[in-house]
Order: sequence, then C-alpha cells, then structure tokens
Amino acid sequence: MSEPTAMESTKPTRLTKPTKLSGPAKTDRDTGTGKEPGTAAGASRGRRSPALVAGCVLVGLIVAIALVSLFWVPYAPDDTSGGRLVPPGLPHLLGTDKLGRDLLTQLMTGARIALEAGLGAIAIGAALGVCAGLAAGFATRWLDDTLSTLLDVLIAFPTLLLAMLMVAARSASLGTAVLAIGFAMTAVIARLTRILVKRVLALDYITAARTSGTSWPRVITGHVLPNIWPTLVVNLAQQFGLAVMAEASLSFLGLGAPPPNASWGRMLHEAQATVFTAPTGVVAPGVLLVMLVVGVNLIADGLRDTLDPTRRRTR
Amino acid sequence: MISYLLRRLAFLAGSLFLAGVVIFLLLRTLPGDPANSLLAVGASPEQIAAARHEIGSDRPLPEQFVTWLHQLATFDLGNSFISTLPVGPEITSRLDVTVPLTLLSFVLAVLIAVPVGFVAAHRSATWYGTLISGISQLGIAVPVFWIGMILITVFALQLGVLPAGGFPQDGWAEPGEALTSLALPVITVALVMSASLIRYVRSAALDVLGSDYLRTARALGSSFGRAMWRHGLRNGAVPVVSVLAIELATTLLGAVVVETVFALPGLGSMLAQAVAQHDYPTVQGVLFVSTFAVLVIGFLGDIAQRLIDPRLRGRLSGGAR
Amino acid sequence: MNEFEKSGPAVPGAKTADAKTSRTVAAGPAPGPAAPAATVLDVRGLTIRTDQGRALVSDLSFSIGAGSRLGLVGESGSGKSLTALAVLGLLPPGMTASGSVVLAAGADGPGAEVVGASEQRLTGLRGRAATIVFQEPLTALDPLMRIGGQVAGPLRRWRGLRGAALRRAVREALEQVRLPEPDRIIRAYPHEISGGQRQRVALAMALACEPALLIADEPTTALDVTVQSEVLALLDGLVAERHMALLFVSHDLAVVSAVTDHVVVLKDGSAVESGTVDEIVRRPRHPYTRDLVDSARHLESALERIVR
Amino acid sequence: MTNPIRPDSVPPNAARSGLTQSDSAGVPAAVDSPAGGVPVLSARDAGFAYRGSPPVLHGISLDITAGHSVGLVGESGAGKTTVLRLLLGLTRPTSGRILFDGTDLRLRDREQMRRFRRAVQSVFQDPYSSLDPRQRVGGIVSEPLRSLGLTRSRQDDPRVAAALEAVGLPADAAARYPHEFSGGQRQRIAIARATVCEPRILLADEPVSALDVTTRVRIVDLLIELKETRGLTIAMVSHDLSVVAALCERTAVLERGRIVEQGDTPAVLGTPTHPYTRRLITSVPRLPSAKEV
Amino acid sequence: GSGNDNKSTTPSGSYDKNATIGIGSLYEPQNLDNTGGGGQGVTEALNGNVYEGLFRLTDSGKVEKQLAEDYTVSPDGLTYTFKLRDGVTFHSGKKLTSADVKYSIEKVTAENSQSARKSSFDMIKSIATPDPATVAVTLSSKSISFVYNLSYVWVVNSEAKDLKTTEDGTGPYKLDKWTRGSALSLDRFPGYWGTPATNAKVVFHYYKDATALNNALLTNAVDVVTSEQSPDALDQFASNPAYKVNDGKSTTKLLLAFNDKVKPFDNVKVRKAVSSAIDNKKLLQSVWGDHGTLIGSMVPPTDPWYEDLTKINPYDVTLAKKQLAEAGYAKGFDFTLDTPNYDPHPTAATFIKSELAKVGINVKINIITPDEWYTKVYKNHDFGATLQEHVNDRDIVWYGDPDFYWGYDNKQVTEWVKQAEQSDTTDEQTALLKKVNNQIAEDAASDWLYLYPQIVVASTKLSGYPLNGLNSQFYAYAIKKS
Ligand SMILES: Nc1ncnc2c1ncn2[C@@H]1O[C@H](COP(=O)(O)OP(=O)(O)OP(=O)(O)O)[C@@H](O)[C@H]1O
Ligand SMILES: Nc1ncnc2c1ncn2[C@@H]1O[C@H](COP(=O)(O)OP(=O)(O)OP(=O)(O)O)[C@@H](O)[C@H]1O
Ligand SMILES: [Mg+2]
Ligand SMILES: [Mg+2]
Repeated sequence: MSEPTAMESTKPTRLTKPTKLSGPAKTDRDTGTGKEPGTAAGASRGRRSPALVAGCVLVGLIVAIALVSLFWVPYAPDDTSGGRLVPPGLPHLLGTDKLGRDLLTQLMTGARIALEAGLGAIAIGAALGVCAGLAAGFATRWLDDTLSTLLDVLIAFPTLLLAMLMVAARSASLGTAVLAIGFAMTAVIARLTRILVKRVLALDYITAARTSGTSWPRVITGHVLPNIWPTLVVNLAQQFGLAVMAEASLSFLGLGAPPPNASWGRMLHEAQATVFTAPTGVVAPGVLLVMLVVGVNLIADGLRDTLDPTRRRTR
Repeated sequence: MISYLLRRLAFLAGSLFLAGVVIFLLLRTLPGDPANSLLAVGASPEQIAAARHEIGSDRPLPEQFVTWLHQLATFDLGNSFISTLPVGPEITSRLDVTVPLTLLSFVLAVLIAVPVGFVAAHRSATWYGTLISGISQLGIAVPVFWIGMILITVFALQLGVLPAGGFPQDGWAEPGEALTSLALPVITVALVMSASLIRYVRSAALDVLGSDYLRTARALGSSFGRAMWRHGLRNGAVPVVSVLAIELATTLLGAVVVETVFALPGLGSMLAQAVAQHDYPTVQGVLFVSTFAVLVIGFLGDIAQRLIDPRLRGRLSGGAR
Repeated sequence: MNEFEKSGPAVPGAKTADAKTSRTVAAGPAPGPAAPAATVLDVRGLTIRTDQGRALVSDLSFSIGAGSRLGLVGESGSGKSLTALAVLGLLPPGMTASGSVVLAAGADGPGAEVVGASEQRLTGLRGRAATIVFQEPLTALDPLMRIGGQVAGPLRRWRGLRGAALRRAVREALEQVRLPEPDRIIRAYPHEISGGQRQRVALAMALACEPALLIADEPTTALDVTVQSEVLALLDGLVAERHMALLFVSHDLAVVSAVTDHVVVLKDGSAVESGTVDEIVRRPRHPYTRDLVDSARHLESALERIVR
Repeated sequence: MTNPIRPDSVPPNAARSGLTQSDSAGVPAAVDSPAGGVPVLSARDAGFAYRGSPPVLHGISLDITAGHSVGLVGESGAGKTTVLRLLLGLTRPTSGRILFDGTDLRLRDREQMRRFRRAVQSVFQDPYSSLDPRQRVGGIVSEPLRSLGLTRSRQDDPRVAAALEAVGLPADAAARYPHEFSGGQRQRIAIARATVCEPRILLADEPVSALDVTTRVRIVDLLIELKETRGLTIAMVSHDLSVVAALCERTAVLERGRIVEQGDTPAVLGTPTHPYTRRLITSVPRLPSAKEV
Repeated sequence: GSGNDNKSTTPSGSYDKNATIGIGSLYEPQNLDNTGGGGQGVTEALNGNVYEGLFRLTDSGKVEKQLAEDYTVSPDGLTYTFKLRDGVTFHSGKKLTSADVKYSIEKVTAENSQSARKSSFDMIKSIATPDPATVAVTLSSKSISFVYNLSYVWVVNSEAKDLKTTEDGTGPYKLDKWTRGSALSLDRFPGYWGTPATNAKVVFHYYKDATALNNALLTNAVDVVTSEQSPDALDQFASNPAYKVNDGKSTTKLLLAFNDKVKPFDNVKVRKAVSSAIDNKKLLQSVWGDHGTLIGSMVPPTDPWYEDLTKINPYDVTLAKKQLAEAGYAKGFDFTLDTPNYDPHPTAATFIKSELAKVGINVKINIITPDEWYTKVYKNHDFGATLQEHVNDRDIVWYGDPDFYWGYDNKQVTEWVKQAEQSDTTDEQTALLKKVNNQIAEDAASDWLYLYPQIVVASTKLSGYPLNGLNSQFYAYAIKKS
C-alpha cells in the first residue's frame, strides 16, 4: 500500500461541506511547503525571518544596556556634579541635564525601567487575560455574548485613562503604572485568547480528544494551550511594545515612575523646554524608545512568520 | 435587523448602567479626600468639614449613589467639588474641542491609511510596499507627544505657519481660527492613528486580494480596478470597521496627551486635571460621558458592520473576527 | 447571441449518454501538436514555477476545439487548478508561467497569447474568450453582495444591459440554470442559499459572459451526489446548447467521464497520458492511470454488486 | 468476534422498515435487530434541536449491533453528523434516549462514561483538523489510552506501535508530527487513535470523503480489514454509496432529520422504496463499463 | 485709578489705546469667587483688575488706600472707621455703599468661606454702617495687620447673584467672557471711577504645561507670561531681542521643612548640619539658572522685616560634619523625605539626596500626592522631613504656632509673634518680627532652600506690566502696547 508522499498532497481535496479551516490547524499544513498561497511576501520568507533577526538585534541592544546598567553606569544616577546642560562630549558622552546628571547614565537606567514596565505589564495582562479569555472561550451563549461585548467595551478604554485613575488612587509610581497598563492590557489579551480558544474548540481534534475520554482540564493543557500559544506570544510581543509606549506616555504626563528614576518618557518631558539648547535630551530617549518598540514589533512579526507561517500579517 | 437593534439597544442601556455603577464605586474606593484639594494650606478642620458637607462627600455611599443616579436621570451631572460649578455645561464646552479633534483626525487617518494600506498590500513584493510597511511599523513606535513636539518645533516655532497650541476663546464662532489651531493636533493624532490603521488595512487588503470572489470577478472579465471597487472595498471594510470603532473610541478618550502638548481645552485635559484634584463629580461626569460615547461608537460600529456584512445580522456579539 | 435568446428551457441533462455519443463523433481536436483552425485553446509546453523556481506544472500541452470537451484528471496537488488559472492569466502572485497559452480571441481571428500578456489585454480576454467556475461556491461569490447584483455584473459588462432589461436578463440567467424561486434568490446573499444553488449561480455568471471556453474547476466536488449529478447534467446541456468548449477539471474519473470526451491525466504537474474517455477508462496504459481507474472500479464494484 | 454476518443472508424485504415505522406512536422498538442480540448502542426516538434553532432531528431510532456495521446516508444538512454526535455522547438528545449496552447513557456517570469511551471511538472527516498539529503522532495515538488510564507513557506503549502497524504506518511514525504525513496517512493515524484501545464500535463521520479516489480505496480496505481481524463494528456517515456498500451490512437513509428508510444494505440500496434513496442511487457517477461497446 | 508703580518697565512714548493684551498663565481660576474656591488664578486675573478692596497692595508690597478714601483708628486700636470714596459704581451700574463693604467682609468670614485669609479676621467683633459712605469695624483685640489684611477683601456688590461665573466689582475692567479651560477676557470698564486702563482688552490664556505656554509666547499667541515656570526655556527669550525677561521678587519660598518634634530633627545641631550640608546656591542654579534669590530665612524681601540671613547657616560641608558629630551622628543617619509629586520638589529632593550623601546622611525619597501630603504631613504630622513651597507673604508668623505642621516650638518666638500683632506701630511690629526671623534662622527651624524668582517674560512691545506679582496678583490696567 503506497501512499502519496506528504509533499504531493499537501492540500486536501474536500468533497463535502466546505470546512473553514482556521488559524492553528492550518498552521502546519503548509509548513510542508513553507509557503503561504496568495502572498508573495509569505513565500519569500524563509525559516529564519530577517524581521526576527533585526528585532532581536534591536531589543538585544536595549536589554544589554539595561543589564549593564545593573552593574555599571558612568556616573551615579543622582550625581549632580556634572554641571548644568553640558553638551555631549567628554567626560559626559551625551551631556548632562539641568541638574547636572549624566544623560547616558539616565538613558541606561531608563532602559531598565522601560523593560520592567513592559515585562511587568505583560505578566499581569497575560496572567489575567489568558484566564479570562479561556473562561469566555469555554462559556456558552449569553454568558459568552456578555463577556465578549464587555471585553469590546473595555478594549475601547485607553490605557492612559485607566492609568490616570489608578495613579489618582495610589500616587504615581512605576508599580502603579505597570499595574494600570497591565490591567488595560488584560481586555485585549482576553479577547484574543477567547477568539483563539473558540477557533481551536471548533476543530475536530478537540472532539476527538473528548470522545477519547479526555477531561476538560487535560483538553485545555494538552490541546488548547499548545495550539494557541504561538499566536498569543506574537500578540504579547506586540502588547509589550504598547506597554513600553504607555509607560513613556504616563511618565511624560508625570504619572509614571517618579523623578529619581530616569524614565525615558520623563526625560523627554523634562527636555521639552530645551529642544533648542540641548537637543540630545529630546533625541536620545526618543530614539531608544522607538528602537525598543520597533524591535519588539519586528520580533512579533518574525515570530508570526516562524511560529505561525500561514497566518497573514493581521493587525 | 429590527430585533437585533432592539436587543442591542437594551444591551447598550444595560452596559451604561453597569458602567455607571462601576465608575461610581471605583471612584469612591480611591483614597484621598476631595475636601483636601478644596482648601489652601491654611484651612481649619471646621472649614474642611463644612466643605465636605457642602459637596456631600460625608454622606453614606448608597445615598450618594442614589443622588447621582437621580441627577443622571435628569441629565444633571452634578457640581464640581472644586469649582462648585455644574459639570455638564463644562463637558459640553470641552466636547467642542475634543469631538472635532477626534473626528477630523479620524477622517484624515482613514484618508491616509486606506490608500496607503492598499498599496502596501497590493505591492507588498516591491520595495515601496516594504517601505510603507516599514514606515507604519516605525509610526506605531513613535509616541504621540514626540510627534507633537517635532511638529510644533517645525511648523510653529521654526516656520511659524501654524499656531503651537491653544484654542480660540470664542471657539467655533471663528471657524477659520478654530480649524487652524486644530491643524497640528489633528495631524499628530492622524499620523499616529494611520500608522496602526495602515497595518489593518494592509492585512484586510491582503485577504481581499487573495480571495476567491475577486478571482472569480476577474475571471468573468472585470478589470482589477473594477473588481476591487465592486467587491474588494466592502469586503475589506468589514474587518477594518470594527477596528475603526475601537480606534475612534481610543482617540476620543486618549486625547489627554495631545491636548496637553497642544494646550487644548478638551475633555482629556479636563479629566486629567479633575483626577489630580480628586474632583469626583467631574471625573465621574467625564467618565460617564466618555463611556456613553464609547458604547455608542461601538453600537454604531456594530450597526455599520452589520449593514456591510449580511452574515453578521442577527448575531448579538462577535465582530468581524 | 441569437441562439442564446431564442433558447427556451434547456434540455435537462437526463440524456447524458446520448448527447455524449453524438459529440464524440463530432470530435474536437485530439490533444496533440497539430491544432485545427477552430481551436479555442491551445496550450504548448506550459510550465508553472514558484518564485523559488520549483516547477509545479511542467511542459504541459493540449488544445481544445470549439464545441469540444476536455477533462483534466489527476489527484490532489497535481497542478490541475494552476493550469486552469494559467489559462486565464490568473496565477497567484509570485508564480510565473512559461510556454504558450493561446486563446481564440474572436470568432476566427488570430489567437491571443496569454503568457506574458498585459493585464489590460487579459481583462479583454477573460470572460469572453474563456471563463471559469471554481470548486468552492461559497468563497467564489462575494459574501456581501446580493446574488442579483453579482449576476448582473457580467451581464452589464458583456451585453451592455441596463435597468429593466438587465433585471429581466438576471432573472433569465438564473432560470437558465434551473434555480427554483429566482426572485428570492436574486435578493438573497450567498450564505442564504445552499451549496448547489450557489454553484448554479456561479455557473449562471460564467454563462452570462457567453465564453468561447468554459473552464470548470471541480465545480461539483463540494456538492452532494444528488446535487452533483443535477449540476453536471445542467452543465452538460448548457454547454452543448451554446456550442461552447469545455475544460473540465476533476480528480474523479467517473465525474469527468460523465461530461467530457477527451481526458488528459496529470501527475505531479505533467501529463502522463491522454486520449478519449473510452480509451483511458478501458485501456489505461500508464501505471498511474491504471491505478486511478482500478481504484474507481474497485469502489464501484461493491455498489455494482447490489445495484447492478 | 470476527464473524460478521453476511448481509446477503438476510432477505431484502424482510429486513426493511419504512418511513411509517418511525412515525408510529410510542417508543419504537429497535427495528428488526438482526440475530446479534442486544444492540451495543442505540438511539430511541431521539430528537435534537440546536439551541435557538428549530429541531434538526425527529424521532431517530437506530441500533448498532456488534458485527453489523451501519451506514448513514443522506444529503448535506440532513442531520447525519448530529446523529453521530448524539451517539458519541457529545450532546444530549432534546427528546428520546440514547442507550449503551441497554442502559441509558448518562453523561455524568463517570464510571459508565469510562466504559462507554472505551467501547466507542470516533474518526472524523477532515484529516487535517482532526489531528492536533502540536502533538507527535505517538502522543495522538496514545491519548485514548492515557485518558482512560490504561497507560502513562506517551509513545512507548506497545499498543501504540501495534495500532500504527495495524493501519499500515511505519513504527517510526510515532515520533513524527502530523504535518509530515499526507491526507491518507493522517486518516490512518486517526484510525489508529480510534482503535488503539480496542473499541467495539467505531463511529466515523465521512472518514474517506476528503481523500483522493486511490487513497480512499486503501482506507476502505483498511477498515474492512479491521472489521474482519478485530471484529470492529463501524457506524459510518457517508454520502458515497459505494463506500457504504463496501463497508456496511446495514444502511439508514436520512432525509431532513428523519430516517426514511433503513435495513440491510443490499435491500435498501438494491431495491429502494423511498424516492430519495432512488435518486441517491441514480446520482452516483459511474465509469463507462470496462468492456468495449 | 491708583497710580502706576510698575517702575521698572520703561513707558514708551506712544501706545495703542485700543490694544488687546494677551496674557499667558498657568493658573486658571476654578471659579470667579475668591471666597468660594476660585484659587490662585482668580486672584491673578481679577484682583485689582475687576475687583478692588478698601486698600490695595502695590507691586512692591506697600499698602495703599483704594476704595477707602481715608480711615481712622480709635486710640485703643480696636475700632477702625473707613470713609468710602465717592462716585464709585459697580460694573452693573449700582453705586458703592457701606453695605457692600460690610457684606464683602462678612463674605470672607462666613462659615462656608473658603478664603485662605478667613482666620486673619477672627478678631472682628462687629461691623457697623452708620451711613452709606462710612464703615466702622470693631475688633476684639488689636491687630496691626488689619489694614494689610483688608487688601485681600474684594468689595463686591451685595446684590450680585452669581459670583462664581460672573462678577460685579468696581475695577477698571469688567468681565467679557470666561471660557473654562481656555481663556478669560476682560474689557475696559468705561464707567471706572479712576484712571481708565491703558488698553481696551486683556485676555488671560490658560495653559497646563509650561512648554506650551512658552511656545505660545514664541508664536505671539500671547504677549506676556505672568510667571515663567520653566527656566530652561528662558535662554531662548533672553537671547531674542523681541522679548524681555524681567526678574522680579516673589513671595514663594521652597522649604525643606523638618519635623522639629521628632528625632533626629529635634536636635538643633542636626538641623543646622543639614542646612549647611546643602548647597542652596547650586540647587537654585540648577533649578532656576541665574534667577531666584537665597534668603536664608522665611522672610522675602518684599516683607517689611526682611533681612539677608544667608550667613547664619552657610554652605559648609566641614561645618556640617562637625555639627553632626557634635549631635552624635558622626556616621550620619537615614531619613525619609516626603516629596510632593510635582515640580520642583522631586528635582530638589534628588539634589538634596545627593548633597546629603556627602555627609553620610542617607535620604529615602518618598513621592506623594498633594492629598497625601495634606493628610500625612500637614494634618497628622507624620513625617521626618518634607519639601513644600510656601507662597504667601508675611507668613513668618506660622513659626509662632507650635501646633503648625513643622512643630517648631520656641516659647520666646511665640510670644514675639503675638506681641508683633498687638503692636501700635509698624516699626514696633517690624522690630519684633526681625527678632523672630533671626531666632528661627539660628534654630534652623527649617531649611529655606531659596526664594523663587518671579519671572515675567514679555514682548518688547509691552510696557507697564507688574513685575513682582505679590500673592500672584497681576495688575493689567497699566499695560501699554506699542
Ligand atoms: N499559491 C501557491 N503557492 C505555492 N504553491 C502552490 C500555490 N497554489 C498551489 N500550490 C501548489 O501547487 C501544486 C498544484 O496545486 P493545484 O492547486 O493546481 O492542485 P490541484 O491539482 O488543483 O489539486 P486539488 O485537487 O487539491 O485542487 C500543489 O502542490 C500546491 O501545493
Ligand atoms: N452548531 C449548530 N447550530 C445550529 N444549527 C446547526 C449546528 N450544526 C448543524 N446545524 C444544523 O443542523 C442540521 C443538520 O446538520 P448536520 O451537520 O448534522 O448535517 P449533516 O447531515 O452532517 O450534513 P453534511 O453532510 O453537510 O455534513 C443542518 O441544518 C445544520 O444547519
Ligand atoms: Mg484544485
Ligand atoms: Mg456532516
């Protein structure tokens, strides 16, 4: 009994009802050919995506800076001996701010804050969001209707609004900002999780698992989660970028990490007044911020291509 | 459709009430004494007590809630703790800035994003297709305030062609002046918004471009442009519309930053200030009005989606995706 | 065109067998190098490559004369659909065709080369010179547009109809494919009608173009057997009536043999055998064809034993 | 166990029930259970409606007896899949009952469900969506064993290897992922999963419809082989009458949620009484006969 | 009207009598009532412009008669009799009478009054209005500051209905329009009793953000900024001939306030050591560049009892270390600095932290909201040290209150402060308060980090604007635009 090789029949002939195959199931059907019909870009992307590499380089740089700042910074963060608004050069490579603090030092600690904010928010958002999304994904009918519409409404509420409320309650700090951003993110992640869960649950292998006598908890851990995580991870990477931006915006408004911490957003705010006299203060944190966010977005895109080659670049 | 509308409206009302309760409770659980902000450092405890009594923050929660609901029913959003002036009229006057700002940005963003996103999809293999994707990628990563700062520096401070901020005191009584002062903020928001919209439009366009019905239309002799016009546009709109609704709501409420940078007397800056002052009635009022706006936008988005996509009609939840 | 307007209710495809035998006599050109003057489609050395250079279809040649029917058979992934798309110049982006595909542009004018033609030129050919009915009737129709509007598209384009005349033509087109309650269906959206009905709509749209060549890419695989046989019969009748050429693509030899007289068997993108239906079915020469025929017979035999 | 009663042995007319029978009042008895004794799985006057929709099944009565494979035919949307879902215990009928070994199937009764799951396994139509793409084949095939507490191991259980071998897959398949296999091979994996715990009944929803003709023949052969060597009883939904004719001793014809005709396959398909059945039979496309005219 | 005492802005020859003056400010009124929570902004916009008092405080800190034509004090110092100016009408057209004055004073002292000055009128026993042009106020105890305090009392029309969104004062301008969140405009009042305003209209434009305000000035959206809060931006004005940067004297002091009742700050030596360890000059320099002044005590130069006391606790790290050692903290100590979350406090806190690190004191910065500050520090005295700006003039008297939040308790000082208020002459008062001033500096009751500059940046087209803006008032009626 010879079967056609996997290569020959990567596409099924469907003789009956059109079965709309979605996301995760489709995923590996085409890994055989490594291609996505309909998009030339998809076809040209190999297994190691250039986006992923570029993203890793950018993010890696920021992470490296943050790590180095843990052990070494050129000056103490609150060392004000530098003199007011010294232009870039030696000994202050990027110059100083109005208090005479070294800008490079602040940028380096700022990297740490940005990463902490992103990771913290993602951790909170993912923990709450995935649980809520799973719950909604398994809920039926009106409960699901209610939950999903509720999520739709919540999603429309911007992170900043929520953060402002929480800051009003708890006073500005990195923790508050991260908490607020994390909460705001929860709805987005929950909604995505819900959709992914619904999609996976509609697939036959879930029915097969159930008729094999597999219990619901094991269906979740054994089938649902492994099949949704690639898409989820891609999205979390994107959310990470948004979280970093949100923290910067909060700090810009004075609602983020309080002053001794050199958050990039706060640095930008402080440097606003000296756009002309000391432009480094505005340019440097901005560039790093953009690098980090672009970096994680590239990683997200790259991950999508490698983990999930058939999914079109949504968003 | 009618029954859907009714159910959806009922849901709208329910959400609104729920949102009201949540907003109220959220605010009351915040620590910090509103009366504190009323008084300069030299106030006596008696003065504070008197102030509290006047604003009603010394009464039990349920009583305050009922009062609030009662006020809402009569379209009264109460008086500010701080200024003791009614909240409603001020919100209305702030909306004069925020609503045009949001809508204009929104329209501009859509005008930018739809053609650009389409080109990015249609020409995804070419260098400029990639370039567009790259730029939109970058656009998403640039904070609003940075763009705002740069635009101010270039157009207001260097070139001096547009005002750096502010809004005419007489508002829309001088439409020309009002529009000029909104120019930079609108461009700022539109740039940021279109950066992310382009990605949605691009992916919707990619779906359309790869679709069977488009191929069928072309096989039947439609030119590509015609097929896109007749079939592509509407099909591409389905996923984009749901995103648009969210973007619109986000911009409406997320105007704080841009209003700060451009010194606009909008709802966002009003809220920011009220939050800082623990001015509950104001925060409450702004939040409530915002929630209402968000729900209505969502409602309209849903209706729009259902008008476009007959497959969704009759389904209460679930957008395009 | 006159013929189209005159034709009343078409002959139902009940008498398939009769129609076929008569057609076989009027045999079109056999797939081979020499194509007679009335050739509607002439494919020479067609090769389709991905942008990485992998050949999905290689060196395929066949031709179809006016009024004749050719079946393209092969298992899933053998390149049938790509071939059909290449004929219309509708290959997915990134894929390139080489060789030559010539479609008869007018009644007897010189053929038009499809490979390498400009998009504008192709748009002029598609619909009139050749058109296609796809396998998946749900996705082939615009989900957001009423059936009436979709059928009206080609009618307006090809026959220049407007207003009331157009509405009448739409209704007629739907009646032609024997759709029940045409008035309801005109107002319906694709998701509101059944698969068989959708496929009839797709057929009506293709026929509205009055093409010289109709390509049917597995038009019935998504359908129930009962519906399948109805649609096949309909297709058979309508094509005969209009004296169209037909390129019928399917993996199912039995289905192909029901509507065509000549068959090209495709394996891994190249033709392994071609000939009349009878030759292929009764005396398959290539082992692959033999396997195909044997399998079909094997399955049929169980039913044969019972039904006879 | 391995002695299926030849369907031919039952006289055609005696073994048919008509449309009227299932319409009769009261709980219809299992229709002419063949000499096999108690049915393993049966539906008694079962009706079903999806929530918020009108009923899609009406008074379905069907018996699956050991050794008598059943084919369920009918047009798209007739309710075939839904019947199967009821028989699989995935949903409760809105009226009527589902019996397993003569007792009511209670979805909450863990003990009974364990026995039920062990005895009744399933295969689905789409070979692509029915295998978890992120599990190795060994994990997929051993899942019933693990879920039913028959093994802890993911791949090493000898039963997994045996099941894979029985469906004609190489032993090293266990370590690979589904996407490395073709549609036909995937369907074999699905069958291996369904047979690994040696069930008595295999419920299959269009198990070969998605496959090429050549592949289809091989899978049908495999199923016949399993019937004969393992005494497996198959209840199968298919719109392909040839497959039903080849595999099933008995046939039930479903039209718009009602069984309009059921009985031994040769009887039902050979001398159909219901017009729908007749139409079904004449619709099957045939090759021109092998002999030259 | 009352004379123009804005000496430092040179009046240019010709000016536009019908000019509109755009004034940029960060302080928007909450409402238009200064006894009803109008805030700093309402004083800035309306004080002296729309509303007038019996007396007025000039830009240099002098008290002058305004609506009071004359007044007498009884020999016991307890009864003040004011004679009102004739021919004064409110913007509504009503004539000013003594009833309005009585009403206005009572409005400040009313139970629901939110006026910060309320307590300074506690000693009023009764107010009599013997005739429409005479008001007699009887006090229960002597108060040398009474007349000064009256300069804060706006005389309003006793019959006015809504003083929160409209006004009815006697000043040279009447309210044109108040657009909340955006601007407040005033029109010249034609029926003004005194010299009419030198411009037709002033518009206060309100900004939330100093940078936005500066941009407005740079793009000519406003002509003058009342109080520049972003010194970093000053360079761009200083170097631009189209603008003039004016350095005035404010009354706002930035304090490092110790809790003088708790360890280790109950020890004078520790307080002095901390004061000496911080280089106030450098701090001022980094926050304000070349602007602002060091005063070394609580008294700003516009108060009559001002003395330069910066020498008492000079910046001297060795001295600081010595004093610390004497106090028993040779190795330094740790303390938490409660810091309000808005500028310049966090900046100053960072600076202080790095300065004190040099003498071994480890500062933990605790950022808190104004609310928290009010509850934790001001009300509950639950703190070690805090940063706070004190904006009012003549507020040295708080050191005479042992229950005030900083807990400074010196019997002698308390007595002096009390006596000063009871003095018969201002000289007497001044002498006493100077003693107080010296004493608190000797005790380093707090560390007075610096006195804010009052920087008015204006287009060079403008003249006649006030420079010191005492208590945030901004007299606009003498501004001329060429
Ligand atoms: N857009 C595409 N990009 C890359 N490869 C493709 C694309 N479309 C089809 N292919 C490959 O080309 C080969 C031929 O595909 P084609 O669709 O022509 O097969 P087919 O004979 O029509 O099969 P089926 O019976 O399943 O429709 C297959 O191997 C398929 O995987
Ligand atoms: N989840 C569902 N909710 C509501 N209606 C459903 C659902 N699933 C199926 N139906 C309806 O129930 C009827 C029977 O469906 P079922 O899937 O059982 O038919 P089938 O005979 O298996 O068809 P096919 O041959 O196309 O698979 C159909 O009319 C279908 O539209
Ligand atoms: Mg195909
Ligand atoms: Mg089914």
